[in-house]
Amino acid sequence: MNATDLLLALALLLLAGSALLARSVQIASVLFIAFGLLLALVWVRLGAPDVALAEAAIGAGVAGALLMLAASEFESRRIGGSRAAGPRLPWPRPQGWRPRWALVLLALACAAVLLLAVLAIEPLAGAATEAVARNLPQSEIAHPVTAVLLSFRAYDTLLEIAVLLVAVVAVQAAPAPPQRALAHDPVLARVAAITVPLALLVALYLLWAGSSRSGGAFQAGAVLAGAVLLARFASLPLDPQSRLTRPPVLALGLALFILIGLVAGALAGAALGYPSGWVKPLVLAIEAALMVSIGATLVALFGGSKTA
Amino acid sequence: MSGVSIWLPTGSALVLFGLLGMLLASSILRKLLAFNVMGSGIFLLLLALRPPGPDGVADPVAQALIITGIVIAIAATALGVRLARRYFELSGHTELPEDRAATRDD
Amino acid sequence: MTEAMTEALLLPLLVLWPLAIGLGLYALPERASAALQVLGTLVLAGLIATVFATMLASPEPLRAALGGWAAPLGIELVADRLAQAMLLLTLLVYAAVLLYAQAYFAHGSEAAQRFWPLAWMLWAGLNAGYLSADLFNLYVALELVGLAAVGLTALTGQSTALAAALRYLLAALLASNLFLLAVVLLYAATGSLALDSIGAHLAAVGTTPWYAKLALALVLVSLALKTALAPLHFWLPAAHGNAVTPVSALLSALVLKVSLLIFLRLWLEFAPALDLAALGLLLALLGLLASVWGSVLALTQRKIKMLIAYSSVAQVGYLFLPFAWLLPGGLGAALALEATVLHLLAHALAKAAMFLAAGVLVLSAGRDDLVSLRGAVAREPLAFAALTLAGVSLIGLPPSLGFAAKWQMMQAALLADQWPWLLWLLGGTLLTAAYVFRVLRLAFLPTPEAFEARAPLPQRLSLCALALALLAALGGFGAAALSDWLAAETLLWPGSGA
Amino acid sequence: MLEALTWLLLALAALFFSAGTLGLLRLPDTLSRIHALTKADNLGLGLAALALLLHAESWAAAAQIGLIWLLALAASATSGYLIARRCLLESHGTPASTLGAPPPGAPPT
Repeated sequence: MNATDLLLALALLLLAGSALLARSVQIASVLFIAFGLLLALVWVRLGAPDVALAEAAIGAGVAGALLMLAASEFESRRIGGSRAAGPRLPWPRPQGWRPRWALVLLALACAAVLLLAVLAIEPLAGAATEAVARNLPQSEIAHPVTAVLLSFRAYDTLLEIAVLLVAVVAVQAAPAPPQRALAHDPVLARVAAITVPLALLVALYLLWAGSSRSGGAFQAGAVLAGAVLLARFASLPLDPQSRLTRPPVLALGLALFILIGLVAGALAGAALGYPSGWVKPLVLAIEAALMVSIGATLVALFGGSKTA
Repeated sequence: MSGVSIWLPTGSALVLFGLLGMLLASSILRKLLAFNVMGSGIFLLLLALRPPGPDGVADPVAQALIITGIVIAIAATALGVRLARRYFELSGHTELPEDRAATRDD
Repeated sequence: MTEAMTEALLLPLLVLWPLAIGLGLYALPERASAALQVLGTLVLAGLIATVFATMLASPEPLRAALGGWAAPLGIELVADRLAQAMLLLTLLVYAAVLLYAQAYFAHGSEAAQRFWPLAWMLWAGLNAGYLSADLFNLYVALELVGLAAVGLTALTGQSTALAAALRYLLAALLASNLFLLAVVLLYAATGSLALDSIGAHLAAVGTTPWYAKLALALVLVSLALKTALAPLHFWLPAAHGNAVTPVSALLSALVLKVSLLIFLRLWLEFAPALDLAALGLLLALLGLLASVWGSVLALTQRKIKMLIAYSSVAQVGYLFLPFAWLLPGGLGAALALEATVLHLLAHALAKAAMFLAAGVLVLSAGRDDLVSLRGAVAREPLAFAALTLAGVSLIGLPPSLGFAAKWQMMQAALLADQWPWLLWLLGGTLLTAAYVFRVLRLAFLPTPEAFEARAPLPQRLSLCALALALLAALGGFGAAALSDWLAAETLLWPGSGA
Repeated sequence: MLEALTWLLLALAALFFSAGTLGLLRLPDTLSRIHALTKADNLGLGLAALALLLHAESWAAAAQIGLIWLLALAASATSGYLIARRCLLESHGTPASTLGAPPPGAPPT
């Protein structure tokens, strides 16, 4: 145990606790974003840079932003635009918690048992881990995490994209409340004009890097979504008619994944398999389509609608 | 592997925090936030229980599972947030009826 | 060549095909919708027929390693007879519900546009849940099912439905996290995610570590929450009662069942390694509680769809009853397994039929309380017949499938020499009869005049309900054959006799 | 020598970061808080980047560190400006609700 880890762990717990107890959900979501960024650091410490990238971009960024957006909408509408009256406390005061002691005790007991269990478990080297190392050359994908995501356990990834799509379809069924336009801002527009192309470049790099290093379609898609949203905030003419969030674009990634999974799978002798020698181009094609669809999906989750 | 073991209590505590939040918080958004905290705790336990090998790289299977889990969590969170916004739009409430007790939360 | 290709693609197609149809329904123009769905259903029926045909040739379950990577590295799909029964049930219920929905949504509803893609993706998720033999993959499949179900629940867009969908979502998310925690514990302890290798590992350890029991307990709580076993049923009635009718039918008939099936699988896998007698007894007691409590609440409902939803709470109780005898080496284990499967099928068919029939009566009366039932005999005789036949199966009168299920349950209890359960079963039957007759009695009262002016509904609506109800009510004739067919494959552990 | 310089730079960076954080927590109003944050933190980040530059393995790595610093500068300057503008508008009585307003490209429904 070293001091850095201890400090990191304490800060993590502090942020999580204060996010859950924060005075308002707006504050809570800001603290949650900080929590997520710190967690990304922890992932790096634990030797999982791929997870760190996904956490920072998707876990902290998108989730926190979604919560903050909704919280500020609630706040502004409930009290007609003026800030809540009453004293501002230096330290967040728990509000709206009904102490249900039975539940608290139950949760505490569960957590104690859980802690005992995880301390008692003797981690096995694990058949799956060894198998990954053994079969990596045969998979023809250099990066082990990408090999797991798109070859060994590609089926998980496919279903997970389906989950994401289901969420978008369901989200579009419950239309977002009317939205106010943001005033055009020259400074933001100028900065965005430089940043957005750079972000697009980063997205492409992450996509390309995924085959040999950390990165991949999810991280790239998140960066892509960030670029599109920034362009929207700054009124840049990227995706002006919300073409990106139309059903064919959203469905593209999964459709291509299924198509390749079946056609290439039929040639390879197993669904979601790749014929030998074709792995790299096929995986790249799937990842590219996934990047576009994931980016569009994340944008759509923020409020794009089907009929623009 | 004493360097890893500190994350076991940390992960368990995050699971506890998230569980308490999901059970006790009244606002829908807070419950969703707590769901995410709980999920992070579970993922932390997963990686802490699969210590990195001599090359310092964590179990790739565990990493892939966590990435999948993060994406699923964001899908669920986004759906929950949109339903909560729509519900607020229609009813003016940020809590579900059974949680709408004494104190108002935001 | 073709044979090898069928082997490789057959099982994955059962998941990928409905997913692709769902994508098409979402992304393609609406005029393609009907043709796409007819094509989709027919192809899926063909696939399922092929699975049955292949299985008849050999008694072994069908297996497919996705991507050609065998477990524990890759994910395997397994179609044993349990999975096949579920695939067929899902096909039947879906065929009826989709036909029904075509006519139902013609009555001016905007929800249809979203209903089709979500329903098909839900189908993919259900099939994925039946077939998967990988713990984490089961989690992903459950999420697909859960989010699609929540999206479907919210389709009406009314505030009560949204609140129900949110409650459902939050319950489902808590359940998923508990499931995920169990996955983490088991993966860390055994280094594998494949169900059979986890089970084998735990059995091989000899004295199984206690945290394996903790993991199973977490799975139990999680899936009991998703299956709405009392006292974790709080989310169910509002969600099922406030959704549009085709959705109510899918949720109660199939979504509740996939989590039960997964639980049953894990139970069968872990039972040899862990001593589950006490847990089985607890489940059976909770099941009894549910069957009584749900029926009592059903008796007090004023809206017809809420009544049917509370009846699901009661019927889910019966599903957990046989776990008391479903133990390795236990007398009556085979009977208990058959009873669970039969009851699962019976409830799915009967409950879907009830919701569909109730939807017809609500539409024709223009209101959703029990008054809408008045005069149903004269107004919608076919829907009334469907309601009656489904009720017969729910109560468990011969020759219904529900009767066969309860009969097997009684046999299992007798074989295990635990006859007091019989009293409870009879009491539960009386309660069920009470609320079913409460519904049926109203149908014979004269129709209030306010209902008369409405335009007649298409017959197709009632016929869909009737088809499912007939299957439930007459299924008892085929129950023996079904039991034999199930018993032909060793689903249970070696050495546990009937 | 190099070690000592690195430590010195890092210590200075930490000092500026602490000052910025203290300002964020203690200063009375939003504008001065932004001031503390953007100024002190940018300087702190610059010093930390400089310390890392001394240890860069190649010119490419050094260029990356420099680029990161520039981007962080641009981001903090822009967000600082946006917050300040919001603050100013709000003090003139414009509703606070535009903070969470969704992007303009997304129309209602």
